Amino acid sequence: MFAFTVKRIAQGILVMLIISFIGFGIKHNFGDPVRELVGERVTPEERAQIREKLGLNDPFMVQYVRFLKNAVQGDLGRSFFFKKPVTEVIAAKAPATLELVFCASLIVVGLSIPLGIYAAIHPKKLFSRLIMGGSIIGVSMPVFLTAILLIYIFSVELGWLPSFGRGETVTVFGFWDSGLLTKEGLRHLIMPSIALSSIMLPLFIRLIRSEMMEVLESEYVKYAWAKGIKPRRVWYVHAFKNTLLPVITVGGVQLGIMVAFTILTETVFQWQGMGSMFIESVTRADTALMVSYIVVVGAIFVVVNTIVDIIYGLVNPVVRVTGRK
Amino acid sequence: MTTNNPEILVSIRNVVKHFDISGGWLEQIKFDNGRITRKQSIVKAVNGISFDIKKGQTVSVVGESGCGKSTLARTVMGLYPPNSGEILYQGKRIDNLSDAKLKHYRTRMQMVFQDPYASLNPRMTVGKTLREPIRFHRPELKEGQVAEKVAEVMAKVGIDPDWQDRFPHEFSGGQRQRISIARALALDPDFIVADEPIAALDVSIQAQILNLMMDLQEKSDLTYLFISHDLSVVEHISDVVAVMYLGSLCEMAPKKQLFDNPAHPYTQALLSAIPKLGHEFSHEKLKGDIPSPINLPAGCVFHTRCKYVNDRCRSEIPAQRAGDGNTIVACHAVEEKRI
Amino acid sequence: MVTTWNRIKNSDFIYHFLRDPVACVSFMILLVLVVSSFAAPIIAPHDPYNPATIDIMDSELPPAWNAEGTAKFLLGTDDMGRDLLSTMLYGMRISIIIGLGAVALQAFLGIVIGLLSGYIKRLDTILMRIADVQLSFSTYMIAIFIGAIFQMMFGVANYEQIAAPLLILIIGLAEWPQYARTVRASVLAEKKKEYVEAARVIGLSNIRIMWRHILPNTLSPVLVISTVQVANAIMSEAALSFLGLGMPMTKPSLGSLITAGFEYIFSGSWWITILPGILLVLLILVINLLGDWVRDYLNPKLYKG
Amino acid sequence: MSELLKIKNLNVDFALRERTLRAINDVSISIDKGERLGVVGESGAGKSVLGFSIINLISKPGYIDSGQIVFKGEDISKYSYDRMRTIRGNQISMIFQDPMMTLNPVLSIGEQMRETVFAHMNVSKAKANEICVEKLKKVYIPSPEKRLNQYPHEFSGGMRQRIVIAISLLTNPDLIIADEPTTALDVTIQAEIMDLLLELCKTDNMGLMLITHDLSVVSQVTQRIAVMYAGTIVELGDTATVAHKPQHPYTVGLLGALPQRAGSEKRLNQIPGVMPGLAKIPAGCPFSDRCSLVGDICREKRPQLLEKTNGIRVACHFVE
Repeated sequence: MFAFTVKRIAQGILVMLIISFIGFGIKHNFGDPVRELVGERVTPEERAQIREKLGLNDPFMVQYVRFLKNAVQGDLGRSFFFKKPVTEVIAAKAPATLELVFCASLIVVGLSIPLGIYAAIHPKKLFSRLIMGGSIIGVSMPVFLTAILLIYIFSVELGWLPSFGRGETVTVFGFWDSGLLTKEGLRHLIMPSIALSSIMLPLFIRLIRSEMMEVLESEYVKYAWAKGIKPRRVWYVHAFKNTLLPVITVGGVQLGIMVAFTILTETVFQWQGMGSMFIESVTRADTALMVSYIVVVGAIFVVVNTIVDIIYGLVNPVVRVTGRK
Repeated sequence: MTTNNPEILVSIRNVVKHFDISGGWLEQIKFDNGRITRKQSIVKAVNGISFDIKKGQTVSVVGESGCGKSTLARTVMGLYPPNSGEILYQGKRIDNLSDAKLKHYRTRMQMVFQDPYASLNPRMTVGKTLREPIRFHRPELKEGQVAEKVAEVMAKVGIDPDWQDRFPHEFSGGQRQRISIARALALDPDFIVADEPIAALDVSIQAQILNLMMDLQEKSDLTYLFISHDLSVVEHISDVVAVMYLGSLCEMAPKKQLFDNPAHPYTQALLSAIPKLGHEFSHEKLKGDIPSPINLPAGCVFHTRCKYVNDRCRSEIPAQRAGDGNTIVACHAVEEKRI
Repeated sequence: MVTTWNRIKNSDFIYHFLRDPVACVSFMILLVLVVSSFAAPIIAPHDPYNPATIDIMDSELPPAWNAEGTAKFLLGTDDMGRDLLSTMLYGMRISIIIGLGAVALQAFLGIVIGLLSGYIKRLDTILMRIADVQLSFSTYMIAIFIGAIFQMMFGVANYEQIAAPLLILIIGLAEWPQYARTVRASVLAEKKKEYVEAARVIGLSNIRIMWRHILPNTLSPVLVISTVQVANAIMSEAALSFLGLGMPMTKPSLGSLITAGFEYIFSGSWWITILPGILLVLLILVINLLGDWVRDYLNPKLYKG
Repeated sequence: MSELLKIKNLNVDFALRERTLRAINDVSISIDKGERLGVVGESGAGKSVLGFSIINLISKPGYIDSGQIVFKGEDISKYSYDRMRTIRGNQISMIFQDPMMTLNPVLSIGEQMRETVFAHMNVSKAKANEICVEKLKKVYIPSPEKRLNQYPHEFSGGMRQRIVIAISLLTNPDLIIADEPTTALDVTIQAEIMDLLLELCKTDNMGLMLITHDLSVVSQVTQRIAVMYAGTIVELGDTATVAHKPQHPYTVGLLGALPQRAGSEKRLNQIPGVMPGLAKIPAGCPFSDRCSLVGDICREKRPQLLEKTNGIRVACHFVE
């Protein structure tokens, strides 16, 4: 298990290197660090001077290594628009996005497991058919459209829920702006998290159902029936534990991917998180911020994937004992 | 060893085949006793096997799963390059030939596979499957001649030549195995390697295929290398039998000699385990399990389960020694006349 | 020709297809949608690309069944005064073209890369690592990144001019790993089968074995994901358009229509965004339903009884 | 000896979308207490379905259409699900074909053994562990206490099959149904497993229904043999007689096809054709289209399984 963990972490670092390389490549080709530092109004001579001073005329690899060194120390450059180090900008925006992803993940995990299991155990029942029919419609619905529909129904027509923003937030631990602690904050969270979960929930239900149905056909489940143990134990211990393994590998990655979908949901709900920040930075050509977003999100994915792999290893005795996957 | 004996069709000389399954270097890290070590996993499938196959004979290789018999068959066919050792065909070395030079030998030696469901391309009609080798090796033939040849081999194996346009899934397992044999025969080879050709078939179908193979041997003067785990089948079809265990040859002898007077302790145990119709059980128990081919035991590979084991067996690998009456035995105990 | 037709008519495929009402209905709807979108220049009541026919005074008219609607604009008009029905038909055509084009590109890239990494061990690690990274980022995100980079490279105005081919390129580059992984997995599975060994024993070259024996046997999983990928590509295009990285408003796709109408739902003009939304969902839904059916048909592992 | 299990006129159907196929056709057979019965047939003969139908565990579109399965005097074929559960794994245990697939890979051996004990006995965990260890010892698993915490992948195929046998012994059943228990194993391991099964049945006076395609294996372990073909029993009698003097043409052909019976004869006796699929079983005698003795009556009338000479029951119009 130790060796397995070491391997996963090493692979994660490797992936981070690749991502940072790509990120730096973009910055190197499109970004203008001088503008980030001093704005547009400088003479060509001054620019050249600053370029020299910043080491922008050094070979690509030298600059990349410097970028890496700075990145490890938490320095990803300055945002041209916010006139602040990008890490500060991102740190300010991250809580909004992470809380949104957290709530959506709760919805996805909390609903998909019981619904998926039910649909797998009783494939012929009416409720299962409803679940499956609903899930295919869900899969076919672009996330921003779901969000628009929610706004139209609950904000415009019914006027029950707010259509944009985070509402009232409270600062906790000195840096984290949380919307989870106020009634208004929670009310603002409802629609965005439903919209964000709407893309993953049907995928998870379908995944759990098909994996579980496959497991239910297996020899060891048949053998479990032949041993005369209770159906509940067969379903929830024998079948579900084995269903979990592929669901963890695929599902863990998918939960990470929700961060990508925040770009869409945040844009619809004008949610002041990293996603809308990214789209704004694209329109403003704020290269440093864009690249840092890529690197930060990449880091989130790598961390999530590594944790998922380690959890997989803990659940699967084959990995736990032999360290091989 | 002399190689130019015209009676000998195929010679296998000290063939070794290992597979590296350790993956990338990250996969090789192991954590042992508080230290991180790097360990490669190499499956030692075949470890120095030599024997000759005489023209017109059926030589069978038997052994339990994982003993390397299929790997040996594929190495002989050139599907795997051996790590060391040589394969000779009529005295000429063929294991190191380029594809172009090997092409001629491809028509001389062909192979029949185990799984009748996987050995035919499901997206090709039977006719196409059979035409492919003929067209490839004899491009000078005209369309009509190819068709004639295909019809001929189909008739030979008992498949109606009118069924050329059918796909493999329209045939039963036994019929597919016949088609597989027809594909091997399409090039009129001298030598056929059959890797468990009947293991996936039912008893009554097994008999049909075995009969077919024996008939073809008589008619076309074929030489077989027959791979099987089923000793009673081997006893029926072979002239010479070789017994393998964990990638090594234990014993090789003319059929009668081997079944009546097995010399190697493993052969003895194996033979006693064959269930015999209507006899009470009386088999020789082997202790323990087969060791992993990744961590072969030192010395004789069988020593962990052998009842005649002594210190020499644990440290020294027994050589293949010629015994009386065309036999080969690799056992210290037999050599020391302890058995 | 007749025999081929008979063969198709009598095949299992058609037999099972005709016995599945969901598949049949989905196919019919898809057929209607595709035909009407490609026949848009003929059947659409107005030409949304011709500024001469558009009157800004007609903007935001509700559908005809509404009291304020007129029969001239069956489904109402958008904020620029264009007939919504016509604009939707033209938009759907763009969505479908981009979807199909992107999938063709993905399939090409993915199959080539999948075959290479399935057959050449040394390439395998590198190519699959790239695919993994891309997939763990999600293809959406990659598409947005590539879109953003392209927009910086070309500038917003130029980008809009060549948006359609660019979108095909973006989505194609973002989603090839799906194909590559599928193809690679089935190449690895097929490679182990004995018919491939039999072909090698015959002496056929690697290229021929790959082309004639392995490739045809990897096509059914490719077919299965292709349907789903078309749906995904259309969704990706819609998402990119929504973020302003897609089709311009002068030549809107369904996605950009929804985007344009979004701000008008607060003023009650729901149809500008909801109607194209329904059409988009319907289009994707029937493709997905057909995809599900094809998957069940080609891989009936669960239903073997 | 008293009768343990009696199957009477059992019919098992598989309901497919287009039509219903009969997999077991009017099968009657019985097992006495402590008796070992072999059920032999080629793949598709319905022998596994027969085994699973006893504990009402036929895979999905299959179901018992009619007939009785009388176990210890009660017809268990009509038992409710919960009542059936008190029989399954308790009084009737099963052993499956492939030991690599029958044990759940994510549960420890101990968990998989204890759950069977808990399902059928009201005992403490310590007591359950004690029972498990005792049974593991019985199947010669070394250091069983330690083994309980290990997972299936840490055992070899032969060891896993021993564990499956130990699980089937946990509740001291009256009958074990073993469905091809050694087909997936090597000959030397097969011999050990068969040896073990035989020993256990003898010492505990357990009934055994051994389902296999291998006549030689059956002939070494069982007292009686039933030969199945296309869903019916074609021959039934004591092992020695069936093995040495088979009467039904199919059994004769099957035995003749065995290489070890051929002796010095070079050609093996072969039955032409293949066993028909369920949809294509001929009317009349199911073997009629492959039989060398076939006459008009065979194509019209289905032969009954009747007692012929030597106390053997044969379903053939031509055997006297």
